[in-house]
Parts: sequence; structure tokens; C-alpha cells
Amino acid sequence: MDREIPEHLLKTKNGEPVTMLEAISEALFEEMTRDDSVFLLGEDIGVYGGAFKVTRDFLTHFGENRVIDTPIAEGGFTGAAAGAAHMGLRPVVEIQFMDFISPAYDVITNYIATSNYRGAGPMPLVIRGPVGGGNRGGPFHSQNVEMAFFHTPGLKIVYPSTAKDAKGLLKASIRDENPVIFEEHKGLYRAPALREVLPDDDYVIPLGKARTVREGTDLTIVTYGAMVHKSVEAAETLESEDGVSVEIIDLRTLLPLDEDAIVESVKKTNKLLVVHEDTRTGGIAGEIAIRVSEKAFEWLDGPILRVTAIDAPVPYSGSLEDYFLPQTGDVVNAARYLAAY
Amino acid sequence: MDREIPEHLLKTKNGEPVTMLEAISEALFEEMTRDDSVFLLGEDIGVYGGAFKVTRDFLTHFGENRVIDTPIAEGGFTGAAAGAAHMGLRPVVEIQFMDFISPAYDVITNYIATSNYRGAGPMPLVIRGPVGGGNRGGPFHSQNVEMAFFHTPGLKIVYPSTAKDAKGLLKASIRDENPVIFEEHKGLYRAPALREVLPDDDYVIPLGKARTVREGTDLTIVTYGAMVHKSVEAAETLESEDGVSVEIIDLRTLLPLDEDAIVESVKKTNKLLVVHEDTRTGGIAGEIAIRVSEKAFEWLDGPILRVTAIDAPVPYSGSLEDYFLPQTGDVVNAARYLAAY
Amino acid sequence: MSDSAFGLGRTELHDLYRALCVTRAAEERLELLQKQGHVTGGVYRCLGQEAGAVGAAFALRRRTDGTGDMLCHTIRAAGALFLFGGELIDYFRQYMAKGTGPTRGREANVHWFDFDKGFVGPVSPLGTMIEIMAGMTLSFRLRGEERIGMVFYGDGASSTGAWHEGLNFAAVQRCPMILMVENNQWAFSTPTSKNTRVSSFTEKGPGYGIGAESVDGTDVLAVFDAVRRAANLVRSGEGTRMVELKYFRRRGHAQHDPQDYVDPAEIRKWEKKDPLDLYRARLLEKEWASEAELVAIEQDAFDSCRVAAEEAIGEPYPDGPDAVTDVYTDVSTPHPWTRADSPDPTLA
Amino acid sequence: MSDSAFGLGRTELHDLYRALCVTRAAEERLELLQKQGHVTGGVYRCLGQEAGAVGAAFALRRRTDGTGDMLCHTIRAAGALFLFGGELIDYFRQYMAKGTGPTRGREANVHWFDFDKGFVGPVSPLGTMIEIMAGMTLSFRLRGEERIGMVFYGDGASSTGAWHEGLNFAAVQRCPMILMVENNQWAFSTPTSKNTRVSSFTEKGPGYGIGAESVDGTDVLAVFDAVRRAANLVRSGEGTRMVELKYFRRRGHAQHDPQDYVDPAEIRKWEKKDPLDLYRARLLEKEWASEAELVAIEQDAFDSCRVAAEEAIGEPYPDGPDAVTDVYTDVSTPHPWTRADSPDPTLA
Ligand SMILES: Cc1ncc(C[n+]2csc(CCOP(=O)(O)OP(=O)(O)O)c2C)c(N)n1
Ligand SMILES: Cc1ncc(C[n+]2csc(CCOP(=O)(O)OP(=O)(O)O)c2C)c(N)n1
Ligand SMILES: [Mg+2]
Ligand SMILES: [Mg+2]
Repeated sequence: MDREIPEHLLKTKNGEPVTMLEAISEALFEEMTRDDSVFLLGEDIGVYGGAFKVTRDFLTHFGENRVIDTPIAEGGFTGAAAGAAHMGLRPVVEIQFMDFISPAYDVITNYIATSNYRGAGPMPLVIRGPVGGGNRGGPFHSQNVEMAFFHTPGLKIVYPSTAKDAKGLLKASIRDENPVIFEEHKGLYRAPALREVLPDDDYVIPLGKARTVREGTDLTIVTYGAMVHKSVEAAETLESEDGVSVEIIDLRTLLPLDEDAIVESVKKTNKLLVVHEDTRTGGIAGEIAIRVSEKAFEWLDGPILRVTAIDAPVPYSGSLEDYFLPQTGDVVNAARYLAAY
Repeated sequence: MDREIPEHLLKTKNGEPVTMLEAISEALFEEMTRDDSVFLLGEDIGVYGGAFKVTRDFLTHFGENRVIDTPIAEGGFTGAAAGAAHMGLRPVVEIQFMDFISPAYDVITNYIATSNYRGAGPMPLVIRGPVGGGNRGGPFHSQNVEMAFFHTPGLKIVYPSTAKDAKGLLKASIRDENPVIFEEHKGLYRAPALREVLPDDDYVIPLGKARTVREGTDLTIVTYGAMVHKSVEAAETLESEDGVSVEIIDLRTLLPLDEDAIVESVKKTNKLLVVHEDTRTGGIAGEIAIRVSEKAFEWLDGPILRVTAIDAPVPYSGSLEDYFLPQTGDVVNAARYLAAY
Repeated sequence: MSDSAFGLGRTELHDLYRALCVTRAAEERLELLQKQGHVTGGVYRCLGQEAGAVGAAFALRRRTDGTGDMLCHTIRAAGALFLFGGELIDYFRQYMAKGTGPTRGREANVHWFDFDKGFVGPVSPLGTMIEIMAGMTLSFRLRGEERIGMVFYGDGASSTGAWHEGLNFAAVQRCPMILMVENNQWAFSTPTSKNTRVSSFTEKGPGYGIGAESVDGTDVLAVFDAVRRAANLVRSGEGTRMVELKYFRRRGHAQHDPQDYVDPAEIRKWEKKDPLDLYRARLLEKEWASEAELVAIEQDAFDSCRVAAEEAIGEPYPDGPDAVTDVYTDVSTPHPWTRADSPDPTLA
Repeated sequence: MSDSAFGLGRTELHDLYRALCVTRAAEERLELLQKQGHVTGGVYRCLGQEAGAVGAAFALRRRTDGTGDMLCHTIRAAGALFLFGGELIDYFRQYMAKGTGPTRGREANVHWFDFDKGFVGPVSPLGTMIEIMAGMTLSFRLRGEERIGMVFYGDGASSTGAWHEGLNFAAVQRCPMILMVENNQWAFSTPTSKNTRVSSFTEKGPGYGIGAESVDGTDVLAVFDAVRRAANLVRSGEGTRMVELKYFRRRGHAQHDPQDYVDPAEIRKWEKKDPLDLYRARLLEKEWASEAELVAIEQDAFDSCRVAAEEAIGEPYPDGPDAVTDVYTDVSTPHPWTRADSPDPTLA
């Protein structure tokens, strides 16, 4: 590969700050450069560079055999990626909007997730794409997809909240021998506040390990993705207005869940609030609650509570969507109540 | 319709006991007789009468326009059922093994579940079929599917544990204006112990209401489906061997969840064990735990615990499957521990 | 180009032109509204494709009492929606996500429904609506009704499993359904050749055992004629058919797409085949309409769009709490307790 | 019936017969084992279809070092599995759910894998394996390898979205893949006419822009010849092709199915087209084999099945706790705490 690296993929090399989107592009680019067996499949990822431009200029750099524009067939090309993985390649699939992962639900849950268990060997395959609300995308361009897959043993699910994490976690996902669903929140892609200068080395952030975003003593908030930032906002309000000290755990990987990190923090603060953008019933807060109940019941000084989206499809209109989504004020209210409990 | 009713569908009329499978057949038969707009779609349900013979002789009785053998296309015919429901029909779809509902995941979660919310009106549609393990069916003929859909607002999920409930709940599901996923445990279909004489009237069991299977004071077990019977076995052991009094709640409807029934029982016994056949992580026990935490934390005298299948695909071999599935002894162990807590 | 009016009278010929003009004017109005910041979400033009939807829908039985044919349009088939009685003001309300619109701000643009008028809006996941329309038209056959259904989809949607499962189900079950393939040569940035190896979608017909034909999608009368013939066959019991519209997407996938992956010469070539220009010239040449009549139609289309848009602009957005209603017909979904009066969940 | 040996030598002609006999003997042994209570799950016969799988697989490049062609069989294509080196003893271990089998009791019957030998077992959800094989063969094209892949599926599976998405993807991407359609006229109790309106699956080829042909699936040499030609085209860069095997499922879907929905006369008709009988007669007629040679092959097939089955019977079932391993390559999934030494979850 003697082609020049496109300018916009050299920001970290040049010591410039990058957005989360750029961090993801860099991760893909570096992994493809490092390992010839990594290749990309997805709709409009070639000439167009992807609906969100994550793979802009990849086609010219890596050529048609490594950046494949697929037919509109999420099941078909995700299944094909699995077949290629059997043969020693390491496919990274882009789902244009993660809402459209559902036609691939069958092949992901039945074939891909069970491959190693059924004796068909490791399945190094990443399925990545944009998720999340707040963009007035309506019911089919706003979904979070973690709970469609959280119940499927054999899958890993990653959901980064910062540029640095996104890059390191995506690299770890690509190098993982297991299938990974990688969720990228659209609202974080280009968020100016998330721009940061990344380490210039080939760093990797291990899957399955949560991150303590903020230490605190009165209350633990377990969260991930875009809600990490709303939770931090809430924690600052609580600290300045109420003198409440909030510890925030960013899960980073949802499956496998970093139970130890959660339990340890709850043992310290004795209170737990789970915050997720996804809808309420059947959301990940439930699993977290029962794990804490199992492992740290005696440490709990108050109910485990949650702040989540409403149980409804994601509505289109801004006023409805804002009401639908969990807001910073909701986190403040719930945390305040719990702190005083 | 002046044809004679097939003999095997007259058992309740004749005061004879029926199996759960026969109860389901009767429910379908009676609803189709009562309401011309009810019709059936599925693979091999016509001449063959369905893989489990639930619709045996329906074709000759109701004719080809009401008992439709479909191509092997779960997404296609479930979607078609939705279209027919828009036009005023009330389709009941059979999935040959509920494991094969996954190709219909897209249309169910995105189209069917959201219909009323999106303004396309009610969606009276039942999707029913056999679920569950214990039959040496392996990874693709043994699944429980509730958690694939529990996170989707707009759906209802029903999972009966007795012949009487199966009939009454299926009738209620067919008459419901919302889409219902109706799970029938293969191990219960013909279980001799479940044969019972059913009421001879057109009874209906309302969706969303749990049933207290057994009253008790020391501990609540919340469960459903085949695990109701293992839980009852366990409770009897606990009562006779330990003098522990166990209350058992059969959820019957998983979505919407009968939170009130659960909370009320926990407020009485102060201890909660959830038992489900489905795999552990992301199972319904989590949602139940956080609801109880939210609504009855102060009443809890011990951790909320769960007995479930292992986090793995359903293995084929009997020895593996028995280890994989939750057993009566596991329920006894957990309940004993909790009772003594 | 066809030489006759295919039995259509002057009024009908004018109606066709009106529908074309309304489609064009509505979309141009949308672009303006978007620049003014009134539109929620993207604007997806069907520039150059107007005649396909208009000609096809015109060949169906349109009723307003739920007894006519059923239609499932796409975002590039807004003309069909208008012909079936979809109101301009509702169209603008939908694009502006107003609470007064038919989906009360819950769904976007043309994703809306009126079973009496006979249209069912699409959902985003491509292919799904073929399954839905297969079932709608199945119900017509089961009940012995004389109705038929029509579902639109682009070339790219043909790659989806839903497209196949729905079409095959319809074919086997002899559902009275016409699948209109909007072959505009692109699926977002992907040329048709990367979605299928066939050069015409009619090659797919025999694989489903159904009749299929292709028609110039820029020629409104040719489309009307082809679809009317297909509709007659379908209605008289032949079962499912396919009609392919051949034309070109002269704009980007949506407003945000500069379409720089398309050869500009190709776009210019297709500009010469503008369906409004072509039909207008024909109307004049055949003396089916006078210049004054056409100008009046054009003016009327422009005015009604302007008026409808302005009215919609003034209308309110939905109330936030409406987000929680109607998830079920009967059960009310739990309110997010942190926004209730008390944050204590035991009081919720 | 073809008249020549298609360039095959005596040994190869005998190998073909051996594969047919092994398939037949293995299944008959299975039926016996099932009656004796040794089999976990159903027994799915391919009676009358043996020649399809055998002839097709024989036309591929079989290797044992992971450089040959790839095959995805079905339960009715066990002959292909055997030709690719699948061991009889493993076949019986799988059907008996033994811990010594290739999937250690986790998966059923022919659902097993050996990438070195070149076969990948199917999963139950129909259609999936076309997607998988599309990707396997895509990798051959991307890496410039000369390998090709073959995937089997029944007529009924053609209705699935996965079938369509996988085949279309393969066609567009020119994956070197052959789809073998096992058209045995039934899908469980459903006749082919209720799964598709086409009378031959070759009518589906043009809809994907791929070559397709039909062959008498009871004639092992005809199948071999057709598939060898197809394989040459595919290997030399033509991309995806389809070959339809025409024959009949002479038994029920599985043992539990009395097949009473089938006209018995039809079954009797097809009994006369038994692929083993036909080929045996040809071998003798053309003097490609002597009666003694054939009897020896038959005896050998019978004996090796008996020996393998007996050996497998004596082997252990898996240990229960093996159920929790290998869900991931690295993470260990939580053990069910109630079966741990202590029921206290804080100690787990
Ligand atoms: C299942 C699915 N995958 C991806 C998308 C995203 N998407 C929306 S429109 C589009 C292109 C559609 O092309 P085509 O069907 O040709 O219709 P056109 O836009 O050309 O009218 C894509 C990929 C989707 N809506 N559904
Ligand atoms: C998606 C899916 N739906 C349903 C089934 C259940 N099923 C197993 S085999 C079968 C019939 C298959 O018929 P065909 O493809 O013709 O293969 P054959 O058995 O005739 O070889 C069905 C419906 C399945 N395995 N997968
Ligand atoms: Mg297109
Ligand atoms: Mg078949």
C-alpha cells in the first residue's frame, strides 16, 4: 500500500484533536493498514464514504476488494461477513443506521453468536453503525439496539462514549475473536465537546472493562454512551447545588457486563442509579439491578432506580422526542431523591 | 359452516379432560367458529395439521381460505398477516418452532409493534408457536423467545402454563386489538399431568393479569410456563422438608407485566425468587428485580435471586441440556437459601 | 412516446397534468421550507420520476370510503399519494412534524395512512411494505372483493429479503397486487448494478411466476396505459404482476447528498426527458389543452402548495406528553417517574 | 440417461457407487439405531436423492488441508459430507449426541464442521447457509484463490429471505459459488407449488443474472457431468451458478411423518427411479464393474456402517458441565450459582 494517507485521517498523527467520528475512522484505517485480513462491507461505504462519512476516501486508499459496497441486504452481507470470517478474514460490517440491523437478527443470533459453541470456530466479526436519538430521526433512524442482542450469549456489545474510547474499543473489537456489535451514538459523532487529542500510539482499550468517569461517595450512576455526558452534567449540578458526591461508571462494554466494577462502586456508595437512553422495560437496568441484588444486597441503602427513555417507539417531532428521551433534569431529580433516601 | 366438528375437538363439550395442546386447538377452533374474520397462516398447518397437530382437521372444516399453508417465509407471512389485519381480518400465525420467528423480527418489531403508535391503527394479530427446551431439540428447536420481544413497546407476550389458561389466554389474545406473541411450551403440550376438564362456556382469561398458583408467607416465586410446575414441585419439597411456605405467582402475560401482583406478593413475603427457563443474562428476572426495587425496596428482607438456564445456546445432548436447564433442585436450593436469609 | 390519449377525456388528461404539477410544486415548496428551517428531517426529491407515480396511481380505482384499491407509496411516489386524496396540508404538516398532522408528529414525511382513501404509508426498513401489501390484497382475494393493491419500491429495495418473501408469498397466493419497481438507477450512492446483476427488473418476473413489463417512467400516458392493462389482468384473477418504471433520479438521495458520484452529463441527458415538460408539450401538440389552461393548472398547483404550507407553518407542534399515548390500544405505558410530580417511584 | 462415463475411470466410477451405498447404508443403520433408542432427535432420510449429493460433491476439488473447495451440505446431502471426508463414526456420534462427536453433543446430526476437509454444517434456519457460503466464496475471490464453494438447499428453502439475500449478494459480487437446489417436490407436507409458482428453479436464475440448469437428480453421472461443467464455469470467473436436482422425497419429512399427504402411486413411480438401482444396472450393463465388485462395495458399505455405529454406541455422552464452555473464545459465562457448592450468590 504505497498510497498517501488522506489528510483527514492524519489528525492524531499531527497532534490535532479529533471528533468521535474521526477517531472511529482512524481506528478502522489503522487496523486495515496493520492487518490485510481486515476488510469492510456495507451500504454506500465506498465512493460515498458511508452515510456519515466514516469511511471517506477508504475506497481510493484500500481498493474495491477491501471496501465493498453491498446490495441493500443486511442479513445477506452480515451472513457473508460471517462466511468470510470462517475463511480467516476479519470483516467489519457497517449498518447504515443500526435500526436496520433487524433483517440480520436471524443470522446474528442464530448463526454468528453460536458459531464457536457449535464447533464452527471463532467468529472475528464487527458489526458497527450509528445508533441513538436526539436527531429527529423518527422511529427508524434513532434506535438503540443493545437490548435486541444483550440476551444472546456469544455476542459482545460495545458502546463508547468518548473519542478516545471509541478508537481503542473499536481496535480491540476488530482484534477480538468473538462477534462484536459496536454502537456509535450519532449525537456524539461530531459533538465539539468530545474532540480530544488522542495518544499517538497503537493503543487498545480492553473489552469488558468499565471506566470510572468520576469518583464519588454518595451515589453511583451506571451508564454508557450519550448518557454518560448527561450524567456528568447532572453530577456537577448535584455537587454544586446539593453537595452530593456522585460516582459515575461508564460501562463501555455492555456484554460481557463488568459486574465487578458495578458491585465495587455500589459497595462504596451504597446507592445505585442506572441511566440509559434506551427504552425502559427490558432495558439493561434490570440486569444490573439483579446482579447488584445478588452480589451486594447488604450494601444497598436505597432502592436501585433508573432513568430511561419512555416505553414507546422513538417519535419524530422534536417536542415528542425530547419528552421521550431521558434528560439531564431527570437524572438530577432521581439522583437527588436517592441521595436523600 | 355446516360441517361436523371433528371428534377430537369435542372433548370439552363432552366433559372430557384435555391436554394443553387440545385446549389450544379448541381455542382456535372456537374463535374461528365465532368470528369469520379469524384465519390461520403457517407452514404445514393445512393437510398436515401443523408440526404438532394443533390444527388437525381444521382445513377440511374451515377450507383453504381460512387455513393457509404458506411458503417458508416467516417474515413474509407474518408481514402479510399484518396487512390482512389492517383490512379488518384477525390473523393467527403459527411459527412451526418459535426459534424460526427470527426472520420475522424486523417486521414484528418495526412494523407490527409500532402500527398503532404510528397512526396505522390497531393490529389484532396473534403469533403463536411451540417454545422451550427439554426435548433434545438442540439450539434451533428449543428456544424461548420472550426476551427477543420483551423490549419492544407495543407488543404483548403471553406464556401459559396450564390447559385452562392456554385456552382462555389464547381466546383473549385473538380478541385483543394489539399484536400478541403467544408461547406454547412443547414439554407441556401433551403432559399427562396437565390434562384437565375445562369449563364448557366461552371463557376468556384477561391478558396482563398474573395468577397466584399457591399462597405462601415466607417467600415469593415469580415464574411462568414450564417452570411453574418445577416451582410447585420445589415448593412442596420445601413445605414438607423445611416447613417453608412458598407463594407462587404465574405471570401468564409477560408483557405487559403484572407489576401489581408481584409487588403485592413481595410486600407480603418479603423475599423474591424469580425462576425462568430462558437464559440468564438479560432474562426477565432483571426487569422484575428493578420493578420490585422501585416499588417495594423497603419490604425486601433478602436479595432478589433467580434460577435460570445457563448463558449458552441450547445444547443438543440430553446430559448437556439437563445441565443447561434450571431444575427443580436448583429452585429448592435457592429458595432454601433465601428462606433462611 | 404513445400517440393516443388511451381513452382519457380532456378532464382526465388535465388531472394528470395537475398531479404532476402538484408533485413538483410541493417538493419545490419543501426545499424552500427546509432552507427556512421549517422542515424536520430530510427532503427527498423525485425530480424526473413524477410521471411514474402519477400515471400508475391514476390507473387504479380511487375511492374515499374504504372500498377502492389500496396503494403503498414511497417517498418518491408522493404524486400517487396526492391522487389518492392525501392532502397537501397534511404533507407539509408531516414534513414539519406538526402535532396537527395525520401522525401527530410521530412519523415523518409520507409515512402516513388513510385506509378509507386507500393509502398506507411506508416504513423505513426497505421491502417490508411488499409483505404488508401482499396481506392486504390477500384479504381482497379471501373475501372475494374486486379490489387490488399497488406497492412502490426502488431498485435497491429489491435486494432485501422482505422484497423476496413478500413478492413470492403474493405470487404463490395469487394476491391481486402490482409491484411498481421505481428503477431510477441509483440506491443512495449505489448504482443498480451493485444491487442486482439484471439489467431490467422484468427479468425477475419469471422467477416468481408472474408477469412483468417495463415502461418509460418519464411518459405519464405510457405508464398509465401499462398499469391499466396490468391492473385489469390482476383484477380479473391473474394474481400478482410487476411493472418496472425506467427513469433516473436527477437529484441526490436527499438534500444533503451533492450526488457527486453521478456523471453530470448523465443528469443533463435526463433533464431533457423531464416528465412535466414532455407531457406539457404533448398536451399542447395534440391540442388536449390550451396554453392558458396549462398555466392555470400550474398556477393553481403553486398556489395551493404555498397556501397549504403557510397554514401548516402556523400550526403547533405536538405536546411532549403525547409521546406516551397510543403505544397500545388499551394499556397505558408507564410514565417516566422522574418527571412525575414526585421522584418517589412508589408513588408513581 | 447419459451414455458415457464422462471421462471417469473405473476406480472413480466405483467410488461413486461406494458413496451412494454408504449413504443408503448409513441411513438404514440410523433407522435401526433409532428403533433401538440410540438416536437423539429425528432421522431424515434422503431415499431417492442420494445421487444428487454424491454426483455434485464428486465434481469438486476435495482436499484435506484446507485448500480445496468448500461444501455446505444439508441433511439430505449426507453423501456429499461423506465424500468430503466426513467420517461415518462422527456421523453416528452426532446422531447419538455423543460427547466424542465433532460438536461434542452440542449440535445435531449433520450440523458439523471441518474447514480443512472443506465442509461446513448447516444450521436449521433455512436459507442462512447461502449467505455464509457467499461470504466464504467471496473470500476466495478477494484473495485470488482458485477455490469454489457449493451450498445445498431444498425447494422450500427458496422462499426465505436469506436465500434471496445470499444468492443476490453472491451474484452481484461474482462469488464462485454453486447453489444446488434439491427439488424433491416437497417441503415437509407442503408441495413445491405452494412455495413457488415456478415449475423449475432454473427460471429463477435469470432473475439473479446467473446461469442455471436442471438435471435428473436420480442419475449420478448426469449430476456429476452437469456440476463439473458448472464448476468449471464458476472456477474460471463466471461467478455464481445454480443447478437444480429434480427428484422426489420418497420418505416422510422425518421418521415421525407417515407422509399420508402424498399419493402412494407417485411414490411407487419414483421407486422405479431409485438412483442406486439405476447406477448399478448401468455399471453392469457398460461393464464398468462386475457383480462381484459391486457386491463387495455394498458389503463394505454395510459393514463399515455397522462397525462405526457399534463403536459410537459404546462411547460416552458429554459431561453436563461442558454445556457452559466455549460460548466465547475467552470470557467464561457465569455458572448457575444454585448448582455451585454454595447457593450464596455472593460467593459465586
Ligand atoms: C433495510 C434497510 N436498509 C437500509 C436502509 C437505508 N436506505 C434508505 S433509502 C436507501 C436507498 C434506497 O434505494 P432504492 O430502493 O433504489 O430507492 P430510491 O431511493 O432510489 O428511490 C437506503 C439504503 C433502509 N431504509 N432499509
Ligand atoms: C426459517 C425456517 N422455517 C421453518 C423451518 C422448519 N423446517 C425444517 S425443514 C422444513 C421443510 C424444508 O423443505 P425443503 O427446503 O424443500 O427441504 P427438504 O426437507 O425437502 O429437503 C421446514 C419448514 C426451518 N428449518 N427454518
Ligand atoms: Mg433507486
Ligand atoms: Mg423439498
